[in-house]
Amino acid sequence: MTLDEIRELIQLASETGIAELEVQRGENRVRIRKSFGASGGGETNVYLPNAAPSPVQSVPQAPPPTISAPPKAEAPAAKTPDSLIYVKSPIVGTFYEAASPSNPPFVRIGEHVSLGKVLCIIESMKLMNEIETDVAGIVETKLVQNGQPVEYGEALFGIRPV
Amino acid sequence: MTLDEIRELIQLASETGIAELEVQRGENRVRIRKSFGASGGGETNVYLPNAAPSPVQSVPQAPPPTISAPPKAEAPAAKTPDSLIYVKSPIVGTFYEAASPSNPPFVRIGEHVSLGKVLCIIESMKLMNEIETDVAGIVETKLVQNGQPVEYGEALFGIRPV
Amino acid sequence: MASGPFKKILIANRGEIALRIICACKDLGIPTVAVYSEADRNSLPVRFADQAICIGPAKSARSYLDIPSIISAAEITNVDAIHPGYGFLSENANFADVCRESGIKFIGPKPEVIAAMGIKERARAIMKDYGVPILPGSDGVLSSPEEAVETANRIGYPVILKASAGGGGRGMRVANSAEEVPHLLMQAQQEAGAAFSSADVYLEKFIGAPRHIEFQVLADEHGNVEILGERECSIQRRHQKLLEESPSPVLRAEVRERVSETLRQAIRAIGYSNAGTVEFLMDEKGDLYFIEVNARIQVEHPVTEAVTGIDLVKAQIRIAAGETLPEILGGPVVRSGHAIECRINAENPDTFTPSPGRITGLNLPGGVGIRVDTHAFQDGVIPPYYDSLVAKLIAHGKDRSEAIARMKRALDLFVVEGIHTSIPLHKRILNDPDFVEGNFDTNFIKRWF
Amino acid sequence: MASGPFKKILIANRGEIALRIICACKDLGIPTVAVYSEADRNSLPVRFADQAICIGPAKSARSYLDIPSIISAAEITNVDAIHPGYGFLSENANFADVCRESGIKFIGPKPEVIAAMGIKERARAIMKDYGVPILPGSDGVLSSPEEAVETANRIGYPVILKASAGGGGRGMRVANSAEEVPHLLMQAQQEAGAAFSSADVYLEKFIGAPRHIEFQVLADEHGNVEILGERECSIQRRHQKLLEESPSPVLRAEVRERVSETLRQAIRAIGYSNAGTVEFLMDEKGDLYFIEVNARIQVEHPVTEAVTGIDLVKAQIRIAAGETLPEILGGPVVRSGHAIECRINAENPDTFTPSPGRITGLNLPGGVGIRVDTHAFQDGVIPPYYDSLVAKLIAHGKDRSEAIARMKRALDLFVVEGIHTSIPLHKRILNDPDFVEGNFDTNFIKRWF
Repeated sequence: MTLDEIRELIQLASETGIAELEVQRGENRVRIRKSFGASGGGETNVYLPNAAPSPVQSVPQAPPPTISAPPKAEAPAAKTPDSLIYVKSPIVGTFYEAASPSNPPFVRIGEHVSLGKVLCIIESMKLMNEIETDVAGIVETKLVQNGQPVEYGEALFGIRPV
Repeated sequence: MTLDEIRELIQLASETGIAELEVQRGENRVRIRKSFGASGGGETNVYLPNAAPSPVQSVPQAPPPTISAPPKAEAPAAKTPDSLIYVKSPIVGTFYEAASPSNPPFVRIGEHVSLGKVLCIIESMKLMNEIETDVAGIVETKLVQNGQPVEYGEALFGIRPV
Repeated sequence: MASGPFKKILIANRGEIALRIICACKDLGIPTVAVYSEADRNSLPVRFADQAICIGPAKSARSYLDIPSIISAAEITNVDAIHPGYGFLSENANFADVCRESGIKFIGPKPEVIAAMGIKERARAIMKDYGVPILPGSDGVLSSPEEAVETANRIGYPVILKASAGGGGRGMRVANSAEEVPHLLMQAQQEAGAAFSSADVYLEKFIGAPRHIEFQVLADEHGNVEILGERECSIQRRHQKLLEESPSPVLRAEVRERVSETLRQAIRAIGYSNAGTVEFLMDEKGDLYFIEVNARIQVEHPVTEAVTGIDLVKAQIRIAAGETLPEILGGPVVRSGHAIECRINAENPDTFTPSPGRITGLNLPGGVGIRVDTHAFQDGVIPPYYDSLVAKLIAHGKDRSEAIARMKRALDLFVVEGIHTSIPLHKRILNDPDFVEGNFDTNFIKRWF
Repeated sequence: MASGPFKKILIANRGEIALRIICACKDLGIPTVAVYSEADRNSLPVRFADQAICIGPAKSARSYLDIPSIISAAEITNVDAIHPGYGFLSENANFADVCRESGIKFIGPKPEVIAAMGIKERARAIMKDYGVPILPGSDGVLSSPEEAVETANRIGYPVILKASAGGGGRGMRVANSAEEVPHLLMQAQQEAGAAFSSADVYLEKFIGAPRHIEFQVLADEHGNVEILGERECSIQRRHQKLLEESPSPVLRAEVRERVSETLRQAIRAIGYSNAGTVEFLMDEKGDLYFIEVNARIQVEHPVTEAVTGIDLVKAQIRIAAGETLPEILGGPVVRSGHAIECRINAENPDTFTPSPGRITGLNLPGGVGIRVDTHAFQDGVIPPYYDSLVAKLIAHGKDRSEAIARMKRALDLFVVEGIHTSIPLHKRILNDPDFVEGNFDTNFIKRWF
């Protein structure tokens, strides 16, 4: 195991927000421990409740009181290894997949969207904000449910650019 | 694993801000843990004042309030790279190099001592405790001054075994 | 109190005061929602609140000052009250108004009262009407250089010209003679206009060696008012308080009683509710002159909590829920002992430059008579985007001398590694013979540099 | 007090109490010497004392219990007083005597008084003489099975047989009828002989659901005695206290007054000086019966400090320097509010097995009404050689309900990683309806397991 490999492992550990990494290759072994849970540069340990689409918000339990709790409900990175690009919520509010309960969703999984296509609505302070895609491609995943509250920066759709 | 490699690993650990790094190559293993001073397994950050041989003990200043203060007045390890063996004080007390002020010192630098030779006296609660060497060899260094207080485990003489 | 005065409270703030409010809510059994910027994702308020919502990027204007984001977070989490803390939106009458229109209780005074107190010259006029002592000065905004000279001549020199909407020293000028007045008035008006988009300037007597004394107020929504004694906040640097204490080592009991009584009447008449602070200057003779009202909880509220035993933040919440002061206080207010607070900032103690960064080693002092309010933790980061407060260290003792001894001991045991802090500066203050004698004014720190 | 009552004090202890004593010395302006075993080289008392001397290896017998090493350390550092803390040598009359012979003030009672209080049956006889209520029992050591049966018959069953030199449950037997007495007496005598090298056994009435109530005593060396109220310490597991509070939620005011008054007289008559604790059992009817005197500062002294505002360790030092209680207390003792202490131990909260090791993450709770006494720090080690106490968490409020709410909040915010702690157990206690009602006895924890 070369120094470069170890450097890469450390970078990996830092990027991925894990607390500890141990690698053994035959007789070679590397163990990396991150410095303190609640810190870290980018990882998160907070969450927004995945509420049911009912208007009543359930109060979730607090996370266990360990400072190095593993990341929860982490907003995926903008670009993940599988090259999906995530469209994130620019505001706090409530997610709606359609213009009204009787309308069809703006987009469906597998659908091709071009730049500027409206993907959903985020309601914030009684205002309906249309969220447009800033990437053209195939909608591969929808990460939130209709009527669900979303926070700033929360990933909404995963799109594979074409 | 060479010293240079280890040095590089330490630098790597410092740069990347991780808390701990452990590397094993075959039978070689390196574990690096970032310093939070006051912890650590073996290093020390305490001190016994190196009092002048006057009977009045001067009150030293407290160490600077950084938890990762560098080691101070560390008792040298029992065996150091230059293969000196240190005779340590088995008790707390006052070090005397001679049986009385008018007597010559028990040993002098450069002198050959055989097993069981009295090296000094540690006075503790009015009792004079003769300290014998548990190693035969040449007295190379004397680490404390006549009349100086010593703590448990404090190195008194460095002896090169022959 | 089993179910708590509110169903759920959102905390529109960050740092130690957000954690402080979470503590008060926990003590009352009320669930909390923390809102946070991306820079505070790993902060303790986020960890210890029952829910946490990211509301925007690090920049305050797009997170902690962004009213739509905060109201939206309040709506999706179904809170019925918002605590604004201090700073940020805490004295923003518009925010308080939007809360009210959104059916969410703003934990603070009514929007109209916040607005009135926000205009210094108006607050001053109101207080004067109710007999609170005011620095001799102009009747409100100066309309001409002639009026300014005339007023200054009547009061006697030196006088100070001040922006009505001012703060932080901007739009201020000291005039030592009639000749200087017109010229300095123009300067002050220009500066005020540029800084506050209002060129209104007023004039008052200038005190060369003032002390800063403030009174803690609690008022419920039913007309009951308590004045909880004063805090001495004269140890400042560039108008930033470094150390506060209660009681003041020099305030005369009869002045305290007289000012408290007029304040009680003024606060009731104004319709002020919730917690607040009334700031005064003290002149060299020990007389007090009203300066302004801070319509919020103050950073230094713990010194009053220490000497009165009253949890002011809990009281704020219960007042906002409509409870009465007699219910909340449960008896007459008794002040006992002496308390001091040191604001431990992330800054170089010599140059005063900010020192944000990661805390690599931390030992918080504890023990008898010591309280620590902090959001700091080992391996945590003090971000560069917000204020530099790392911790508030509060010492309480049976008298000032015991409080000072305990504070010095706590500073000795307070270790912060990885960033610079003001701890060495605080040690220097505590060891200064003039400080120990109670002999200081707001220029105390300035004289060292 | 500028120069302090002593020139320099050596602290013959470790852990949180060593740091506690350093704090008191700092508050009094007295330099300190920490002595430490090799296992404690990187501990906070070593860091924060003015001097530190290594006195031996980890094993207590060769360090913290080694009298010659400690006296020698005292001599080479020229201290004029030694504070023994609790445990270790704190109630060792021989150590107190060696200190006296070495011209060093032992901060505690006189050796003769420590010795007298150390023999339970003798302490019991002394207290009885002065009218302190005693459990009905034998007149000292039982000389024969016949005497035991006769005494037991007179008192009524159940009765308990106890080793005179006992502790920790060894040499104890409960007899429910006359038939059982001779056999159990023999067992108790054998066990006592083996454990304490004295087979002396006495007998007293057995209380099935006792509460543990103790009174804090301060006495100067001039005959002045103050009884500072009680602590309720019934929340125990295997005779180890887990939670203490003051005042007791059930002690009747008239019992408190009556017992305090007899205690004041007894303590004065005995010639007891310095701090001490008098332990009582409370029976189901609320009556108190003397058990023993702890001739030292107690682990749980902070709850009394919280409700009285008196620094007991500072008082100990000033008493040892010859000051009088009126000088030290400066007025009548006023108790206010309610205080609770949780002993946070390094142990598995389910199995109670010790959990020493390195603390990898730490968040100490702070805020209003919370005090933390701890020697723990992030990256520091709780060694396996000594007791498992990690921190004492003290909550003070205006009443028991506020103290409980604050304690629950502080436990929520207390994070310790790397080792197990009793925090989950303490949360369970605080949330237990019987605890909240004040309805418990020393078997409270036992019933859960």
